[in-house]
Amino acid sequence: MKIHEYQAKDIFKKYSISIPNETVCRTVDEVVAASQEIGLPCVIKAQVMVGGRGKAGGIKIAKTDVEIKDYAAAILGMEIKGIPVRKVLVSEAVAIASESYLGIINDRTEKKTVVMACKEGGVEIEEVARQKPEAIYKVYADPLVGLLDHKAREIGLFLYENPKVAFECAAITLKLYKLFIELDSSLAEINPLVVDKSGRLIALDAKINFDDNGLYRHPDIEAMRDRESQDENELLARERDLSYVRLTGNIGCVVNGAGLAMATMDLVKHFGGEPANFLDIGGSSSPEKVMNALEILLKDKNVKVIFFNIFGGITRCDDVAHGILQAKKSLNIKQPIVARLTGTNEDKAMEILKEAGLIFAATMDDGAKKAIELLQ
Amino acid sequence: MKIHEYQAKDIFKKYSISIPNETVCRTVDEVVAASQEIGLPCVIKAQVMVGGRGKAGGIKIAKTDVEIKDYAAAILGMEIKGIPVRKVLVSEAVAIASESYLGIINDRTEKKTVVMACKEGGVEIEEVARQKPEAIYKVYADPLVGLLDHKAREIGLFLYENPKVAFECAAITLKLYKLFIELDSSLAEINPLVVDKSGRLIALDAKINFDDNGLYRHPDIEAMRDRESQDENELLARERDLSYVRLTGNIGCVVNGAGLAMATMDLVKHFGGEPANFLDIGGSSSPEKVMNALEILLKDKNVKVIFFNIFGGITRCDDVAHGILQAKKSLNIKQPIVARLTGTNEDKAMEILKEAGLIFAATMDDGAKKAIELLQ
Amino acid sequence: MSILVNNDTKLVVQGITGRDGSFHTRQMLNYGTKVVAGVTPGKGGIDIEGIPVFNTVAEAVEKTNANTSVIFVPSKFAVSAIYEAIDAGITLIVCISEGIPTIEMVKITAYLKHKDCRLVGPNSPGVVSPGQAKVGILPGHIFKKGAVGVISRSGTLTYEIVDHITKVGLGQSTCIGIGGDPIIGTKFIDCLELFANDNDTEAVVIVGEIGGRDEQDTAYYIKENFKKPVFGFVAGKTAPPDKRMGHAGAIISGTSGTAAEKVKIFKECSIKVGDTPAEVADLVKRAV
Amino acid sequence: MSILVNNDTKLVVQGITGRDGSFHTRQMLNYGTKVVAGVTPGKGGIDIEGIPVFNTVAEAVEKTNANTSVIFVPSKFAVSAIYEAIDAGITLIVCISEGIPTIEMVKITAYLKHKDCRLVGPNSPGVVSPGQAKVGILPGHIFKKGAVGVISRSGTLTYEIVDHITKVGLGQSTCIGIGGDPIIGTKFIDCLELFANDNDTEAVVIVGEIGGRDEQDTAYYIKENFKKPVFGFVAGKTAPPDKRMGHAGAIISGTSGTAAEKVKIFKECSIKVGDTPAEVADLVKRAV
Repeated sequence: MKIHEYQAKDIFKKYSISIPNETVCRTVDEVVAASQEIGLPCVIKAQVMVGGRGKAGGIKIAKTDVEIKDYAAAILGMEIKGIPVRKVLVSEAVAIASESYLGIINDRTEKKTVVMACKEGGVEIEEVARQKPEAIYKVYADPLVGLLDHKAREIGLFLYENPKVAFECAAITLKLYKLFIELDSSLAEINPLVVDKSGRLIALDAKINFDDNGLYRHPDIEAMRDRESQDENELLARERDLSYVRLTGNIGCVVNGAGLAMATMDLVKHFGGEPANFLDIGGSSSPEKVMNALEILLKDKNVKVIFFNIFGGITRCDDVAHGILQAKKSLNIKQPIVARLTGTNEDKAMEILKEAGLIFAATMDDGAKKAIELLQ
Repeated sequence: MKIHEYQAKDIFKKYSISIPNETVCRTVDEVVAASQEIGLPCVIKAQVMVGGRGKAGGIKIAKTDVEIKDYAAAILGMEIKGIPVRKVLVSEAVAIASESYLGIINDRTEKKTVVMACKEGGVEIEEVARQKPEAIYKVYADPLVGLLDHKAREIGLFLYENPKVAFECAAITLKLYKLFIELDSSLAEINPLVVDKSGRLIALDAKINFDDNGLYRHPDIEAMRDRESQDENELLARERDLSYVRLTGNIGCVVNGAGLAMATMDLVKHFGGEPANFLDIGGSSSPEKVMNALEILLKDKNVKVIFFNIFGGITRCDDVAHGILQAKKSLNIKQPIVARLTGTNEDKAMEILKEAGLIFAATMDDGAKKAIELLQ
Repeated sequence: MSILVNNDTKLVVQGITGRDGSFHTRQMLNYGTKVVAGVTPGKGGIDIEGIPVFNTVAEAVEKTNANTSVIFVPSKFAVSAIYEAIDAGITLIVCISEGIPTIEMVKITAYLKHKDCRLVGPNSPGVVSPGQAKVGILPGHIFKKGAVGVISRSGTLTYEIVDHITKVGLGQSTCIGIGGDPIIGTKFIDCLELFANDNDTEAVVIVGEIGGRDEQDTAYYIKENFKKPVFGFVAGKTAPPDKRMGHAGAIISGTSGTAAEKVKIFKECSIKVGDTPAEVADLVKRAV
Repeated sequence: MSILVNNDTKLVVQGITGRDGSFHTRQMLNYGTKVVAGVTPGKGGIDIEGIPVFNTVAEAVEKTNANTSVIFVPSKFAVSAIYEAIDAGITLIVCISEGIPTIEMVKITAYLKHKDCRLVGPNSPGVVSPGQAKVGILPGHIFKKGAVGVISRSGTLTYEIVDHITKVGLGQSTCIGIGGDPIIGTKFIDCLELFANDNDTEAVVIVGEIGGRDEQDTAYYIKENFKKPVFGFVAGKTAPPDKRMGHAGAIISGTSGTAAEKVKIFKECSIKVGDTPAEVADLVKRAV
């Protein structure tokens, strides 16, 4: 799960990581009031959960009251990568002496939490990792003892020559690590971490992502979820315990299992079609789950054909068949349905569906091809 | 450091470990008011930090208002092992179905935190350990991962057959462990842990000791120190960074180093004398520290002779000598002083002290013997 | 021979009294797996499908000599179940439960470091050595004894590919679902090390997906160290970046961990990659 | 031969810029110890007594091949200093600093378990192998090269006993102050295991005190395993129960950990016990 910069900064504040003086605003009037509170010049930053806000014109420095109004109106009216900007952060313009990068993730290969530092701030760290890996200094936390003080000092001494600043940075690193662990983060990033003209370290930007598997023990974090800016189908699927991701095609896919669901999308594409979505109905799927899945799927008006690809194991094909029958009745489905149901109770499923007007397929390949044909 | 039962129970409350309904009182009137609040019968328990309160008559169950007053007056007026009772805990009389023991310490031999459980409650656990070690069930916490849930369940299943009670006990064990670790305890004990008639687990008594080395990071715990019931000389020594323990003899010992200080006491005893105290002036001892030490020592009116036993290493004998000279002047010391000063700068010390009227000794043995002779 | 599970496997089912636990206990027994014990704290003393249930794994091991555990407990209790199995001296743990926070896996990995115990999963569909033992939820009927080792990050996609392999007339030595989480106990390379020494295994199929760089690391490892033919498949070619595709580990971060990158490196390391599940089976069939 | 420290000891002083650190660096250099580096974070680049100071132990090890560390930092930073030394690959750490919370020692012990590193202390006065190296704060002039190993829980009491041993005409192979805390890195038995294999050591003196059961365990160990003559002393015969006698570990709990109990078990295990420090030296003198 992702949260906005301003939310991440609220968390930073709780962990005593210094941030600029700033306020989140929803209207131009609020921006004007905030700028008067903070004093000019001010930075206005679009609060959207995608990268490249700066390039898209979503971050501006305003030096006058006129600029404040103009920029606020412009940014609050814009879309960035298709996402409308609903909030901006109005922030003091920090006098920057130097910028660097500080971030924490769980390293999948080493199976350890790793702190990464880079002397260049504001960079895309994955880009640096690919192009100039030697520019990134890494220290691993001991999984059981935690991030040891001397490891945090190493980070500080790598980034800053001045011992005072280096130790302040070490302290921030320990706080960021504490936050990362305590909140089940999957990414905690200060980018850039800046030294201001007075020698103080400030987190100018903040990004925190959370491990979905850990959210159950952080209701306060779950409550930060920005429902406004999320796809409504994805939200609905989440509520109904289904895994759904909207794509841009027209063949709606209903699959059991995440890997098979991806492979199904890929197969549709492989044979020349365009999948409309990723949709995993999960393991022990009841007829109700199939109903729910179809309801969500059909909210996407691009869907012209529905392709069921079920490999029964725990999932029983007859449950799926019942779900399809019920959905056909109650949801008034007009789109043709291609069904490939194999494994547990597939015979029963065929019996149930024999008069339902479905197009049956014996294999995945067959099903994908039939779905594509139906579009023409 | 030790705290009172009522203080330990306040901590239990913070960690959601169930305790009886109870109030701490300083006067008979407070006890009467508390008993009316709680309802009769009530238990009145003397709050002194020594064992054997029950045997000494410091715990009584009062069934009537008259008993409440009588017992309160009796207990608040008594001394237990020489310590005056200044506070009592007035507590609901829990209907007990069964009693057991639950305690946590750091095991010096295994170098791990150990949870100990015993099906008999209210016992002296060290006594059980000596007489019937098989009656104690032990589980060790992993030092880095902590007390794992299944280890806590083991404790619960050992103590109770009913799974519901066993799991409640496991939960209490985890809370007690959390408290133990977070507060730098050296002992956290629920003795007895009782099941009441309704099947609920309640900590009927509570004992928490703290690791002195950890106190610096728990100012809230340090603030619980009961200064009233501590020896004033020991408190004063603590403030002045000296290690002092009052004994009952008449030869005051001033030594550098804890081991040597104990050996000096032992030697005095060995040759037929009685040490008045343990006193370690520490490593790098300045003249001021020696002054402070003598000031504390002389508050003990039993002291008839003073025996300095200094083996100079980091401690410089000349510093000690200066301290003695200053103290003689400003404190008006009447008691004879036997001085054995050897090691770093011992010659200088002799020079400084040559006209101070001290009795010099070449060895510890010699010093101890001379100190004893002076008493006759 | 096979790897990980075989005729010597003595299985304890953690969470045997739950819906999934009891259902799959029956399935595993039907397959011929030696299920010797079940564990549900507080339910010790009862029987499930004729299998004795204990309060603790330690007790189950003591009474039945169980050496392998399969975990079916709800995600909130799965971490504790893993630690309990490790402490009880179990040497192979297959964790079917999903939803374990990543940081708990970081800790478990460290805890396992000096223990004689291997963890498969979490979020694993299980491990099957056809004709010997089935541990987990993989449907038994699709397997056939044979010489192809299968290692996969997913569940039903594994069935799909195994089914194709069986249908082209080949069989499997052992099939391992390593699980779809970002941090897992046993990775592709760990399985390959075992397959390298297994005489029954002549070829290996790796079923990967988007997210992380496990497939990439594995490809380089194979190029340097692994002598048997390896075939690959990667799911998620059409997955968009920064979206979790079901599995906690199946997420492209920016531009890294894409299927294209993985397929490219597989091919660079001379691993034949099937474009579709059916094609994978055909590639294997042609080679062996 | 000696144990723990010798002519190959290359010492890094952690906290070298502090008052105690710099003072004892001079003392150790005067004794002939090979002090090769100092560490104080943030002060890297300067010299103390001609010894280069680094920001980190890792850097000190890299530049000077230091293999032993002595820690003189304030107690609040001592835990971090120990971890840093371990991670830097130091094989012997002597921690002079005192006041480390017990629970931190529990953790450090576990962290050390699979590392090639030994910790002496905390709250140790140091280790001396006369004529070779002195690491810590023990006064050099009382030592004489010889064949008596000394292991002690205290500081100045060790000086007292060593002084007597020297004055009766004997010398020491190595003298180890193991520290007065309840949980310490190296215990009596650990030292005895090393002395057992040290040809230069003919007899061992153990200086114990009240608190815990280390002396008792050691006595039983000696009875079963240790072939060289051992002599004992126990301080605190007159100590009252439940009072901390200076050292964090010197506390009689109820009726356990008394000097009487320790002396009794020493004697049961045929370890001769001196009633006074002088007597210990006499006993050794008569035996060797």
